Amino acid sequence: MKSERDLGIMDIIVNPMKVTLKQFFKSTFGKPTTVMYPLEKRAPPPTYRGMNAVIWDLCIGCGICGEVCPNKCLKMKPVDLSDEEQDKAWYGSHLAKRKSKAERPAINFGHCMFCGFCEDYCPTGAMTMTDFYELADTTREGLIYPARSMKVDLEDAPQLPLTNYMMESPVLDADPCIGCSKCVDNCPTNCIIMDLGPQNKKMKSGKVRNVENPYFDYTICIGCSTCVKVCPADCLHMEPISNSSSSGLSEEGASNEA
Amino acid sequence: MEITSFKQKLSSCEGVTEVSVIRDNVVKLNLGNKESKDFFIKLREDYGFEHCSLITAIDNQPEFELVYHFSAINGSVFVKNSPSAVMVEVHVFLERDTPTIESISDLWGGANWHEREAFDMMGIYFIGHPDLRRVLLPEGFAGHPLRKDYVYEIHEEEW
Amino acid sequence: MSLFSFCKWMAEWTAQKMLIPIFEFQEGLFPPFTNPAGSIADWLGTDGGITTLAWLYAVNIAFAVGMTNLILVIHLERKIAARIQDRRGPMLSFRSFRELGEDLAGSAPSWKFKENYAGIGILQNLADGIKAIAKELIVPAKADKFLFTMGPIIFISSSVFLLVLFPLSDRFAASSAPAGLMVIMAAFSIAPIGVLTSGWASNNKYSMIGGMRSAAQLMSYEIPLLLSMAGVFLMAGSYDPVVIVEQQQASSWFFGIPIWNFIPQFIGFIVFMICILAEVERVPFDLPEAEAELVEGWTTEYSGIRYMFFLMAEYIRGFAGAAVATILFLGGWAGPWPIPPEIWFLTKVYLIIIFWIFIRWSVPRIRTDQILELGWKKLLPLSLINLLIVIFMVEIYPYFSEIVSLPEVF
Amino acid sequence: MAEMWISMGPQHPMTHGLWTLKVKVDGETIVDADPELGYLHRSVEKMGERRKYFMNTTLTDRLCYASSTTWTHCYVNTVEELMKVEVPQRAKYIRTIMLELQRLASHLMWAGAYMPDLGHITGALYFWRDRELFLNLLEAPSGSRLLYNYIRIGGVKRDLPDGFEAKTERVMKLFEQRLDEYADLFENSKIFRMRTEDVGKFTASQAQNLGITGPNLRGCGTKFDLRKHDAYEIYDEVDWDIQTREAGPGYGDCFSRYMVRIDEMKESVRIIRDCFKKMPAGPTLASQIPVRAQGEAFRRTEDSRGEALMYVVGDGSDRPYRWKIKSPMFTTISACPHYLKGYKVADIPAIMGSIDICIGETDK
Repeated sequence: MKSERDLGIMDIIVNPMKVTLKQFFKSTFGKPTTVMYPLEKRAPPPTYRGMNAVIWDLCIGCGICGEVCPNKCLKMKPVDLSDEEQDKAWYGSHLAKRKSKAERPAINFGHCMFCGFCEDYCPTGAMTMTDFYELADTTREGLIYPARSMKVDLEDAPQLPLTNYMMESPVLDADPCIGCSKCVDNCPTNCIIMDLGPQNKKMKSGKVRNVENPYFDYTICIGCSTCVKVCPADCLHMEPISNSSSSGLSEEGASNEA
Repeated sequence: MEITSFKQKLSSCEGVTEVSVIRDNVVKLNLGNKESKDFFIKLREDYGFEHCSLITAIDNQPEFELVYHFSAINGSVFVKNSPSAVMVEVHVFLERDTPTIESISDLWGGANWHEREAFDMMGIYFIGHPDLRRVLLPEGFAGHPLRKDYVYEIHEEEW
Repeated sequence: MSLFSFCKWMAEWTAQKMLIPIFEFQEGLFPPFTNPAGSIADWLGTDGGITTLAWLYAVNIAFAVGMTNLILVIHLERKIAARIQDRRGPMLSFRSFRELGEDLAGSAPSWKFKENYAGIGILQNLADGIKAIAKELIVPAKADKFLFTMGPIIFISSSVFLLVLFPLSDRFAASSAPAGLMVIMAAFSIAPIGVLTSGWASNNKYSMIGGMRSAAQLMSYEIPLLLSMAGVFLMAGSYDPVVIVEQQQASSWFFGIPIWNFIPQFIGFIVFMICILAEVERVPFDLPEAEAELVEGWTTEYSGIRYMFFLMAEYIRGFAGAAVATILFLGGWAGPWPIPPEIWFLTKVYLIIIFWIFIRWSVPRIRTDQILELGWKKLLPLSLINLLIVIFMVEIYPYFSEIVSLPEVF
Repeated sequence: MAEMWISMGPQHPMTHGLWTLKVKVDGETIVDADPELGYLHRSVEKMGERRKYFMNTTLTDRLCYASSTTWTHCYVNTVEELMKVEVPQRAKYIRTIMLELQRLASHLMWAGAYMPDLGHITGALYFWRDRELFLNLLEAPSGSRLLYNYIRIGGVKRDLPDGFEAKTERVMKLFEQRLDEYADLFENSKIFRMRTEDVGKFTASQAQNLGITGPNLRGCGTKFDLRKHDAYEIYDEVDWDIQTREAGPGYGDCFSRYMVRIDEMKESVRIIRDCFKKMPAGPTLASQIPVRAQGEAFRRTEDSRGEALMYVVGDGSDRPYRWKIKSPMFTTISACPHYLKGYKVADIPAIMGSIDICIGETDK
């Protein structure tokens, strides 16, 4: 809406050139804006989403990071934990003992788009993103980082309360449950116990007996839905039950960064 | 025209059912396929809906649903005490065997490519469209990929 | 001592000391196969042989000086453009070359004169040259292969020809034709043929439009260009650069400062500067290669060293254009004594080039119809007015001042 | 010269992306044009049907790399309407600030891309230099420079970092100073005016019918801005005006579109200042965010390029049943024969650049 001024003969060359001339002197005698890249680098902010790193002491192997990855570039791979790592492992230690091998995330950076969901949805804060970004490689295979190369050790990794960022927890449909306790075996947080079911059931063989049913401790359930996946009788499903009143996606995750 | 009186006027139109106001400035209605063209002409000429925002095709299995969004930019229909521009959401249901409807690209120039896209992605035929070709997919592409029964291959790289 | 007499002395010296013994030795080795036109050693002993050799030297020296200036101009353009745009420009080329050398040699050399070698960017031109030479020369399948190859050759040869035509001072000149400036302008106007040839032969619509635009632009700007030059020729009464510069230096003095041509012929100077800018196709007149709409104009289909030729030739033409402007309007090599005239000349040329660089990075490009309108409707009448003023100054006023004894102004 | 078809694109400096503009020229005058799309089609809508609601923000980020926050916000806004999530007040303010910063960055990106179209490389670097300042601001809370993934369903990812307001104020002050400085270089430059005035003209009624929205519509005198006319977030609470150009002899040409965007940038600075003044304390994310949704919802927001509309249908699962994106550039490009005819070949980049094309959002 502003009316531009009428242009004169000075506006053909001279007035534009005044601007460039001023900038010329400014950047000749001052410092130009650009940085000489390989020699100088700009500092990324503390929130920067660069290459991932996993604090193994905190990782419980729940697989949520692989679950929420939109590109499916993150997979849980079985690894051999040394005794020391076994001792230091937090929640997942029991799982590591129970299963033949513990699982830790491995990332294919060729597919990764650094959206940061794995970091935000990690229930323990084990998955972090560093400010390292020079990941270029000459081969595709070089961009696949196995689980052990993602490992970082942190002296005092804070063991925060488990948070359910998935906003859902498993619920039992008691009828078809056969009491196999597979869910208990695979739960990464030990939030399931088997106890007597609500009523007796009639078995195929004709006997009537009380089948053990799983009971969930929703305060430490992280909503990874591993139990739903392993259930042989399809008696579990996810429902919007969350263990924390405030969901705050990743307030802690940011301060956790290595 | 105020939006409530506009709603009443719309409900008296031919082929219009289930008129309701969702949100303070949006009128939603269902429209029969046969009466669609007359209604759209009326919408543009009488009520001043100058702008066709979007044409969405939905595969509701089995039938198709077309959702038209129109908006009144010049304020011929308005909300009282609010600067909000009024929109109309028109739902038209099409049969799966004959997914055809009359084109509105002669009324709204902006609807031209939306119709082409609906044809491209969902296979809906617009009668009277001047240039009904694929717009995003290449010529000679088989099938209409946003239909729910479109069979595609999930490619996952092993690593 | 002039360049030519220096070359003649050098030619005599080299002929006596090196060339004649070598040819005599060669002829002694193979007596039956002597040159049918006569012995080269004998010919080098004559005056004609020495003169020919001296010309060769002179041309080579002028060429070397021109090419050195070319590299400097390109580097200057890059650096100034970078500073205008708040960048640094080429800074790490020495470092890259050194790293390349380390890779090839397998070990790092021990010497080191600067931490990280940051800031030495002048080798960027060398790197670009190597890159251009290493690239494949692609000829489009449906192109006219002969004309496609001839286009860059015509363009670069006519441009390199320019380098030896203008003198750096009255003593430093490889050519001293009396019609010097006319020859320079003739060499300037060969280029449209090369442009049109390569634009047509590429068999590409962008190239063709670019070539057509270029031809139209160069032709329509040649007329006001020559008309604005005519004023200077009238004043000096000669086409010879040396005479023109002497005339400017000898013309009316203003508190001890000579009034060069750009003051009495200010209109002509402006017209000439605009026209020469269009002639060398720099922004805002670089329509033929307007990269936004025509990709690269008539150079679209060229790759490798051929494309490099076009780029080089443009800078050579820019340099030559600035030199012509200096000779015609800015007093050539004239300047106060302690600094040698060659340096004065180059200083003026570089000032004009820097001015052009600033224009190039300060204004957008104008449109084809606008450029032609400007040429035919504005510049042509202006150059004619300038010519009339000069005719009045040089011919009519002196004529009447003799009759009615007017005071001597011009 | 006889008439001939020139195919500009898919790889052409004019296109600003990947698309083909076939123009029929008579000499240098354009007689007809035929745009072709689809070179950048990534089937975002189909991909979205296979991903959970929250994951789709990564796709919307990538709809347009120059303006990713506005697109993510449009999607998130729609899904919030579908799921009936109440967004905390502070989150709304933060969103508005981020949206306006993104609009500034997007307009600067456009201005920078437009200058080389006119043959003015310095302009590109000047505007992109200023864009870097805003990218730094956007990077500070979100952690990424281009694709932020900052706005989430129910709020924003995290609160603004300490000292963000002071930093923003510093940048905005510098930016305003520079815009005034640039006036001599661009809008007051004679050659710039020669290239942009009376070129690529369309009238307001034409534009409305052809589906041209956003700054391009405001450039021909229509006072229509969805931030006011379909108010979302807290645009109805802060002080700002819609920027248009008055209808006149040079209405709806490239120059008026340029000036509308420049004025809009100044207006965005004003909005951000006002937001900081009025911002309350509180949480930045809703306490309960559902995962599944049933029903249908649509929202339209003012993208940097015009009207962005998203329509989401949920079937009760955690993935959208149908997700439709309306891109403002899709209709604007479809109308390009209307405003290209009669101008010169050299005007094509000037016209197509001035409408601010983004092929990423157009091809989806």
